[in-house]
Amino acid sequence: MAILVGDDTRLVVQGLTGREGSFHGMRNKDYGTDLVAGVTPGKGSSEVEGVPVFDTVAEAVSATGANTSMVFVPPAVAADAILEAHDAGIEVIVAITEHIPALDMARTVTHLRRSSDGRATLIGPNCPGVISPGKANVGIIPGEICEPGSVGLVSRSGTLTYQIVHELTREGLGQSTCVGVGGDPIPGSDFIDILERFEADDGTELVVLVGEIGGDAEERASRYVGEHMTKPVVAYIAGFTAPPGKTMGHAGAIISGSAGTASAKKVAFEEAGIRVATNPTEVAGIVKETLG
Amino acid sequence: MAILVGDDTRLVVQGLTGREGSFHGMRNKDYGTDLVAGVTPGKGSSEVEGVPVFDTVAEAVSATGANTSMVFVPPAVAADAILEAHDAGIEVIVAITEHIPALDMARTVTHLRRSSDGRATLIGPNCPGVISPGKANVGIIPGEICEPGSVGLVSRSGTLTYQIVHELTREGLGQSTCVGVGGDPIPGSDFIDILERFEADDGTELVVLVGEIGGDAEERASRYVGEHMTKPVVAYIAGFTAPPGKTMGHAGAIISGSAGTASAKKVAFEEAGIRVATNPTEVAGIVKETLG
Amino acid sequence: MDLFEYQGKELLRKSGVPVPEGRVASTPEEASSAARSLGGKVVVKAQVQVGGRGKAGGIKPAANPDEAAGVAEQIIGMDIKGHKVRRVLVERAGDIKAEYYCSFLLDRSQRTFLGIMSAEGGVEIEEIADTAPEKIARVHIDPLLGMSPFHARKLVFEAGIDPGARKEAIAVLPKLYEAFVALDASLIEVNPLVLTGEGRVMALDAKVSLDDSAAFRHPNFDELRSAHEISAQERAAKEKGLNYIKLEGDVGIIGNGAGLVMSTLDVVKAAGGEPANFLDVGGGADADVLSSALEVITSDDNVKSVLINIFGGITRGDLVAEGIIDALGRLDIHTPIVVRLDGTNAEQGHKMLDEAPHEMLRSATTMLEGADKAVELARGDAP
Amino acid sequence: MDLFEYQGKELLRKSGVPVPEGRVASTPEEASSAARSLGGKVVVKAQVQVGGRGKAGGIKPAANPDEAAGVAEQIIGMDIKGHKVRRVLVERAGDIKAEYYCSFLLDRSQRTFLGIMSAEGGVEIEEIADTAPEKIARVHIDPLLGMSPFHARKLVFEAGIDPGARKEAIAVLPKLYEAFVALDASLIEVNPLVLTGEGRVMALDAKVSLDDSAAFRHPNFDELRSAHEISAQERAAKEKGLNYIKLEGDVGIIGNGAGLVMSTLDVVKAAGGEPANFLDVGGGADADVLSSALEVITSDDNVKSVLINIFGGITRGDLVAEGIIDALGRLDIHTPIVVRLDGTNAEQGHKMLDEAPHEMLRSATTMLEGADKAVELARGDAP
Repeated sequence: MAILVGDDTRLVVQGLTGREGSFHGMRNKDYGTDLVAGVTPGKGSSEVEGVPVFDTVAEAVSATGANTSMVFVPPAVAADAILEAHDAGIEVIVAITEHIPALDMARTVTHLRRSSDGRATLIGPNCPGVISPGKANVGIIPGEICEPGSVGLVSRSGTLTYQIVHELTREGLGQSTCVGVGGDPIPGSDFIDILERFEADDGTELVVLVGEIGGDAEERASRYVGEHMTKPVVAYIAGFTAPPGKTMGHAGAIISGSAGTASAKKVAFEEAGIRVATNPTEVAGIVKETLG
Repeated sequence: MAILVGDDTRLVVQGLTGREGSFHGMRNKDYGTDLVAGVTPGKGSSEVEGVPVFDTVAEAVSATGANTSMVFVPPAVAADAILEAHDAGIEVIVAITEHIPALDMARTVTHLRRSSDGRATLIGPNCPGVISPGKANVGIIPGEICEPGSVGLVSRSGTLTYQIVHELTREGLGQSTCVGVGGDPIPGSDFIDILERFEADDGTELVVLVGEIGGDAEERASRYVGEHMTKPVVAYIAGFTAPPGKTMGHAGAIISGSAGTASAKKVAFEEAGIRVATNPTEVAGIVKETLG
Repeated sequence: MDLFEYQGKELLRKSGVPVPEGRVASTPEEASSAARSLGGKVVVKAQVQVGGRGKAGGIKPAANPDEAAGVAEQIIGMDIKGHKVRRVLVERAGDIKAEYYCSFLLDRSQRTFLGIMSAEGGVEIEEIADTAPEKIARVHIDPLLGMSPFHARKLVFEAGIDPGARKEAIAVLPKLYEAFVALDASLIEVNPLVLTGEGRVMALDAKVSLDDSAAFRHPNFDELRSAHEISAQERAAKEKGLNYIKLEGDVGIIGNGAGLVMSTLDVVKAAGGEPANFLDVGGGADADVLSSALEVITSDDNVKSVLINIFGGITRGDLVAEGIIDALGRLDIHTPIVVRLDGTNAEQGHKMLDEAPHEMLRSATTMLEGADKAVELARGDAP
Repeated sequence: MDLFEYQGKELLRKSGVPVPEGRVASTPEEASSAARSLGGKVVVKAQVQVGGRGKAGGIKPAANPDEAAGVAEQIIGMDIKGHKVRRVLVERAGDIKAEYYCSFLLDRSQRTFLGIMSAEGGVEIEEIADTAPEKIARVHIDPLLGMSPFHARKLVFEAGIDPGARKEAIAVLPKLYEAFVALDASLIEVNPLVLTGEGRVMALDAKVSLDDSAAFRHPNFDELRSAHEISAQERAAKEKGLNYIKLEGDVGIIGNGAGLVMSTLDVVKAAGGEPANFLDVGGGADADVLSSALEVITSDDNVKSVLINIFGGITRGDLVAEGIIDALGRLDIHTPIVVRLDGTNAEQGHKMLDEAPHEMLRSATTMLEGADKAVELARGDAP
């Protein structure tokens, strides 16, 4: 099994007619994802390599039964695109777009979490997407570095995720699903949301959690793991060398005072009985050891 | 038993230091309601006839364990008062204030219904309140016209409620709880919310529903009764003589097109198997007959 | 409060919604000068709050200022379905390629806002709803989230608006919604929203209803209201803070609370009478208010009898009695008045009335009895 | 983007938040003329983005324009904790009766906004949190609902603000929140918010951080940013759209994605090296970006070796190789460069690099191997 995306995924790409939208949309399709539609307002009734394009997500859903959306539109209109997908009844929204203003996401995430008429799960924004190897790939994670298996992976980072997946695959440790939740200050889903799903997923035996400096998502996740998870979790955190107070790329990767440092997160994980790897290669080693 | 207010009610009055707030607050106290606090910003540490006054609802809750609030503040600040009560963890908010702008209520009710951190039930605004005869009175319904018993009453109207309660009492038909949900276009609770509670309440044998022209709350209630209620419901609707298109006092009492007329509501009730009285006196007669 | 077309359009213009250029005129001379200042062809439109103006001859084109004066002469003073035309709106005439419908309103059953759009404009939305419901696009707008661009796109694409009008329509709809919220409107209906020959999208008509409860934060509400004509009784009632609506019958009615008053109307009707009015003195009415209410009702020559039906809650029976006694002393009243009083301090009120007997005063112990008595009195049967 | 005090205050003033009158000066003459235009006593404040200005002598009173020039002379050019003072803010001095703390920020863990207030102003909030946590009032503000008056009351009453300052504080807080939202701020911290002798409440200091992602809707962000001084490398990187931060070590680092770059820094450190920088080329970097990145890094004299660690996703290995080859051809590079390339089109990239040999170029097959090599090279050990 897998979480979030899989054999039942029917994908609509918001922004399919754009350069990156079409490139990655088609890569997802080539991977085997059931890409059923694209949405670009004003380009309804056209096609991108045989995939029908609609003016609105609602039309795409009603015409194709799309249940998953990938958002690949510019940051100024991305929050609107997410809200549109939610309004149209999409179940899983994967927002790749980065640099969406935090205010837009605060409003959007609040609406999605509260709205009674929707049941959408938002992954991202500013994330590499979700891949269930061998089943479906929604996002920009290179499919060729993954292998089907039983390791679940959740990460706030993009390329660091690839690095770790690559190390796992090289050690013969396939993945059930790899989820990039994104590094923004207000993500649609956080570690806990994904850990819950992995815990409930029959196809996942162990979870790799890849953290970053800034915020307290790792600290909260460690408490959750300690209290609610039966499956083993292996963690990796980047940013031990980051000087306090410096922004390291992600809006989320800001060290604020004593909390949020890599060391504080490491301590939190270890207190919850989670082993923390010191580099991406070691992650695979610990996973192998843990799975026996 | 009873619903919404009763022996466990610990009441805080928002606006207790005002003329009407103190008059009705004290009347509620005299009735036997456990009036534990008042709130008026800037008047903290004072008292109204022995009842301590606080600056904020949060303080009142933490000092007195108040769980129910009566809102008796001017319309311009009433939505804020309701939001404050909700934020402070109050469970039942009874808003008496009339003429609150519909936009304020649309925002407030949406927030209350969605917010994950609150569990407040809002009754009103523009309502006479809630009385569980012999237990507690929160609002302006004259306690002396009520008697304890097993008839539940829910109404969009104020004085019409008194009239009907009066007729019931005169016929020896006591009430479990009488709830005025208010006549505003966007009430915090509607008929269905209250019917659900009466259906679940051991102390209620029959429900009297008092409707008005305008909107479709009665039509929706009739469907709910038909599908979900096991207890008998007797209805009364005012406004058969209202000329179409005229506003009859309540913002809610506007006839829009064919729907919303008293006749349309009567038909809906009768289709759901609910008997509809032609005047307030007849209500008591039908209730008596139904209860046998 | 329902606004006149010219008032609604002025507010929409200020909110950035394109509307045709126009001037209000209450005389043919003003209409002519308005036409001159607008230059070229104009349309002269009766300002009445009732549908079907066009068919009734209340909307006419004029090719020049003289013609404008001529048609204004015809239209001003017209009676359209009982509404007297006091003003016309003189608007620059334009080339219209398509007419659409759109509106924003409060959806009570969903407790949220609703946007409606149709490519079939210019006719009543109820008619479209009857004949071609599939042509109506609807979108719910969460009051906290507000209107997002996708809501506008959804309305425009689902309604099947012409491609040439889409972009502008998508830009105009959020402005209408913003106006709806900023004005505390309960309805903004633009019918038709038009696509002009130059490819512009604009509001050719506008029906705007404002939420009276929000008047405290809109200093302009009073001015807008001053343009409305109401009956002498309604004006007097308004000034005294009474909620009064004149009806056609002869039994005057005073009560407290809209529901009880409506119920009283029903009961009077069931007793064979015809209510002369709806008058709600509201919650917590004092002697002064009651006295004023009686003054308003008895100044209506149609009224043959009055039924006062009060169930005290906030309203106190003693104050009601005081008001009645005051009115009877102050005014020369020859209309029989039936008083039914229950609730807070009702006994005290009854006692006060008993102690101040007046030949026009009757009492009733129940609402039904009160209705019967009032109806008999209106018929001339002395009970 | 963190603003200077004078920038933040100017924005707050425009949002209706009372701030002392003041002028910016970059020379003693300007300071003197600012003091003259303000009249009377002033305070001259160093404009640097670091705490503890006062203790460092960066804030001084002046009784007249001449004194203002004198203290400005002392302050301008000062080095405060590594920050050179280029400007001072000359402000009208006032009588201060009490100092409070308040701020609005994003609460990541609750995914909402947070308002914080304390009656203990003028010191760092972390210090209050340590010594007297009960003196800090907090209120969560739902991003959709926004700030309601009760939020302000709750902060003011819970924090125990002096009765004389309550009313104004309750009025000022919503303006600060509105500014927070309208400016797309991630933090607005007013410390201290003061009660003056005249009973006014005003922001005596202001720390405002803006959300760079929202720059597209704030045309003024660019101008605000222009006041910031950054290193030559940082400026060059900025111009090329690179996310570059200079550090103290000698191993230059280029990677794609903040997480991978941070991880690379950690791994270099673990291998015994000291990173010279953080440089993230971002997602989908092309040849040009890679070439620019190499130019920025190699222009730093401290850099003894460079590690390029790319895991292709959106970023394509062939374009990375093209950028490296371009930089090596275009620039006179004498710093050894270790390239580790995986993911999208990595093989093609490796092939391209093999076909364009350069004496400074080394390759690594894993991230750990790359780190080891780069560290050895920085030490002067030729691997």
